Amino acid sequence: MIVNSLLVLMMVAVLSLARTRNLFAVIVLSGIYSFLMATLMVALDAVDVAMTEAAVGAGISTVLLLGALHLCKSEEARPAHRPWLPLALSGATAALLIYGAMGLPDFADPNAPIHQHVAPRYLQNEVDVPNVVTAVLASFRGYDTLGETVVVFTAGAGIIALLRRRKHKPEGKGRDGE
Amino acid sequence: MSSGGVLEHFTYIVTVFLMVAGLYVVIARGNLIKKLVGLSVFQTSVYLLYIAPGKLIGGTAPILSPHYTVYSNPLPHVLILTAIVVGVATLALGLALAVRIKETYGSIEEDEITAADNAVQDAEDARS
Amino acid sequence: MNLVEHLPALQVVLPLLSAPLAVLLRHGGIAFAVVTAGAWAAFATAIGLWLQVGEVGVISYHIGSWAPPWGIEYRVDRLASFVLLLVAGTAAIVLPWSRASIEREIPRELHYLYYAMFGLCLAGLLGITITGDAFNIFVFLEISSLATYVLIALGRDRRALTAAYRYLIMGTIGATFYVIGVGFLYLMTGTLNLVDMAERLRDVESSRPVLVALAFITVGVSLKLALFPLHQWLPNAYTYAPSAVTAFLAATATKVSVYVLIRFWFSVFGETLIFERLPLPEILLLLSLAAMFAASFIAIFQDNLKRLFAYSSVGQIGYITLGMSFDSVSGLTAAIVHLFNHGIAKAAIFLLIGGLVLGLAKPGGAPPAPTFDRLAGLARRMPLTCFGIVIAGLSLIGVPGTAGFISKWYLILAAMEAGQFWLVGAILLSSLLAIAYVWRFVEVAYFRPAPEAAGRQEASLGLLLPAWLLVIATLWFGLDTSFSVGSAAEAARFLVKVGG
Amino acid sequence: MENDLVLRVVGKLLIPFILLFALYVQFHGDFGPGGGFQAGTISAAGIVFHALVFGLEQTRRIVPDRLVEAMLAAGVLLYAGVGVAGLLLGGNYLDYFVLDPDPIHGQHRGIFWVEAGVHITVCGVMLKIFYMFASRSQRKDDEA
Repeated sequence: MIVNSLLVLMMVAVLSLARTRNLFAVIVLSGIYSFLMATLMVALDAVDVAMTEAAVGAGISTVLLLGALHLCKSEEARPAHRPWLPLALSGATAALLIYGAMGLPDFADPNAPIHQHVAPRYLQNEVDVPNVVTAVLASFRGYDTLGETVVVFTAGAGIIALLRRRKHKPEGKGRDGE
Repeated sequence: MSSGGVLEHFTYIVTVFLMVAGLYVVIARGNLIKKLVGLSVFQTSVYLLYIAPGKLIGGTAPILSPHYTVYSNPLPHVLILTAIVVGVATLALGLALAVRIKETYGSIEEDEITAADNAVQDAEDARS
Repeated sequence: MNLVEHLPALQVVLPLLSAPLAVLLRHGGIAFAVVTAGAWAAFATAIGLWLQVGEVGVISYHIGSWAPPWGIEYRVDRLASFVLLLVAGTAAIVLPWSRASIEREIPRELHYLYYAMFGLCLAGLLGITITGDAFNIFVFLEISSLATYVLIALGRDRRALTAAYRYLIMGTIGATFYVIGVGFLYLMTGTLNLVDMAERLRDVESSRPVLVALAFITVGVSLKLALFPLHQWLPNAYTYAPSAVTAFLAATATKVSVYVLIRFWFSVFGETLIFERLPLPEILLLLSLAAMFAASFIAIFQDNLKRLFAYSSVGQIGYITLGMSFDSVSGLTAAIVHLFNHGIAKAAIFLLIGGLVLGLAKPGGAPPAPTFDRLAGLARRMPLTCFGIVIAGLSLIGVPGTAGFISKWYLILAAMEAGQFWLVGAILLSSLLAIAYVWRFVEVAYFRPAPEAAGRQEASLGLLLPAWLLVIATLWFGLDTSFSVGSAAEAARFLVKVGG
Repeated sequence: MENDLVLRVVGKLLIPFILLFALYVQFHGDFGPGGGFQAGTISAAGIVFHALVFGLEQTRRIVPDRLVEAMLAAGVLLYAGVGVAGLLLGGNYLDYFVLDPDPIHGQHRGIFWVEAGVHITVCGVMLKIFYMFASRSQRKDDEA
């Protein structure tokens, strides 16, 4: 029941986010959306994910977006034309997804493949770390986490490359080097 | 394998709705920051696709303890933790690009940027 | 520690380590040395792996000593080792070349970051190729993608920023589609290991979630490989990125995505699903033809040489996917061999264009865009550069004696084998378009008078040598095909089980 | 905000607790929710809080840009280095079993160090992004 009401709230948040043109409101709504998602994750037993989503989705992302908005000072312009093509593409994507989702194992079915295969071994506590998520994250699939750390590093170094003050001004009005 | 009823699949249907709403904002909107918000909603919604099926009725969070026997599946949690981090890294980089675009073009509206680029292109063509 | 045993791990870890070292040391020259050393080490490792696969067959490496499917597996077969060789080899040649060119294209204080990003992009691409885990592909895809966005945005023109932003949006949509697809597969099989997944998929092969997973993975990867009409990010990205970045990306990034698609279609989903139950080959055939004709046609009318060859890349990718659509050993051989041949020819062309724009620049000034009005009579000023572009261009056309001819030859064989003789005509006809765009360059550079009487002013040896190495490779692989076709055919035989 | 006495006092008192909480989240990750990523975010948040209360320049003196950029790289090097240690000790890459004569203990040791690596990189990146955005907006406000 909690899950369903959270889902409804999230739909409301996303709908108003899509309709609002005030970017500050959009960012706040996306923060609320992430926070609802984090709450939902708790209800779904994913406490580590909930904690990260609250810190990252509701926290860092919102701060980053607000910072960028401060630097850009912008209001969304009114769209010049009716977005028929995006609507059609999104509709097709939705239809395809629902077609596929209807064939998925039932919600919380203990006989679903994901509960029968691979995961049971993780729950046997081979590395003697009670939080299984930590054990899988850092040991069994530690290489993914190395990759994840490298992704963060790439973003950090990339932002330095993009935002560091240049000593001389490299870009003019769209010329290429006259 | 599945009873296929709409109510049993409420979670999936909402997940699909959230994903597609995010996707729609990305491809339909012209403001660079709004697009990135949409992208982040799109990515965030995918988490549900992984996490929701991992839940077991009567299960608990996968932190082992002598008091429980049924645990929800930890593997999707691990994957999504990685996905969250990748998502925020992409968002940060996208925002840095948006800031630079604002500084060089004076706008973050796609239509205005395209117009500016086309004007430059026309000038180049006229010269050649 | 037995080094040979750990080659799969070293393949990715060595270039991966070079990037943080470059950032830590913060010095352009040292960063150059470290990252280049990483790339060469990766190239040496790739050669080692290629030889090892020949001896022992498929190599499986368990990271963290956790057996698959619980841990992450590195898996090297003939196809993977072939692509690894292409990626690492291109990096090993482009990196030394880029030293001189970024001097003029990128502010000095950002050089070390450029090298770090290059190392990350390389490590990401190698990681995608070598891994046997569906989610690990996503993680390394994002490493290479994020690094690529930054590398493109380092271009001097402000349009590089918008190109990078658009690529970021489309690339992330593609990656998210891929994650959705993998999610469906995971929910149906409970595993992420590709081999395990392929086995367990047999029970649920044509269930609805699997079909949807196939659709999402195909569309997501097609976005990254710039399959027509999902190529919109590519022309601007290639045009405005720094020259070295364009050369490296053109030879590797789209090729690795093709590799991922081949891997999923042939190794995971299996041919029965792809080729017998679904109209996928027909769709791919149509899109390939559209790419071969439409993109090559657009290329003819470009005024910027870099953009011209960017559109040509979209067209050439059409030949690769055309080969995939046949479901035969010869078709797949053609696809894989063209992936390789086109990669080296395009890297050569973009490197030479990079040297050419540096030659056009005023002393100490920034290199201008290579628009045709600036290229008139250039062959007299830079004969070796222009001649190299012509030879690599001949390979794009498919003239006998060049590597491009070999790919087209196998493509035509595959078409005849499939009984589709009209396709032979289509392939030849589309080559005429390639003649047209290569001719535009020849006409301007060789037959138009130069605006001012300038003497010979060839690019420096450091710029010419790596580029000509690739030009000679396109000629070499046009004559001696034992390595290129040999590897491709072996890979194709391994992948195609039912077809011809 | 930099001149508000109450804020400065509260800040001085609170920041050590934020950093302590980060360490708790880091080391409690074996037993409850948490780990290097979340802890790295929290310690970055603590330092950002310092910058908000005492001013960016003050914070930059305590945690200079050079250090932050070194942190970006150091975390990745530490993580990847644990993998190399596994290689040198005769295991596969990222094999923690060989890090200690007792394999389970080796696992714990490996997890400890890689989580530390994640913490350092994440904290460094968050801080660096904050510095870059904040110094840009300062300059922008000056110009305006």
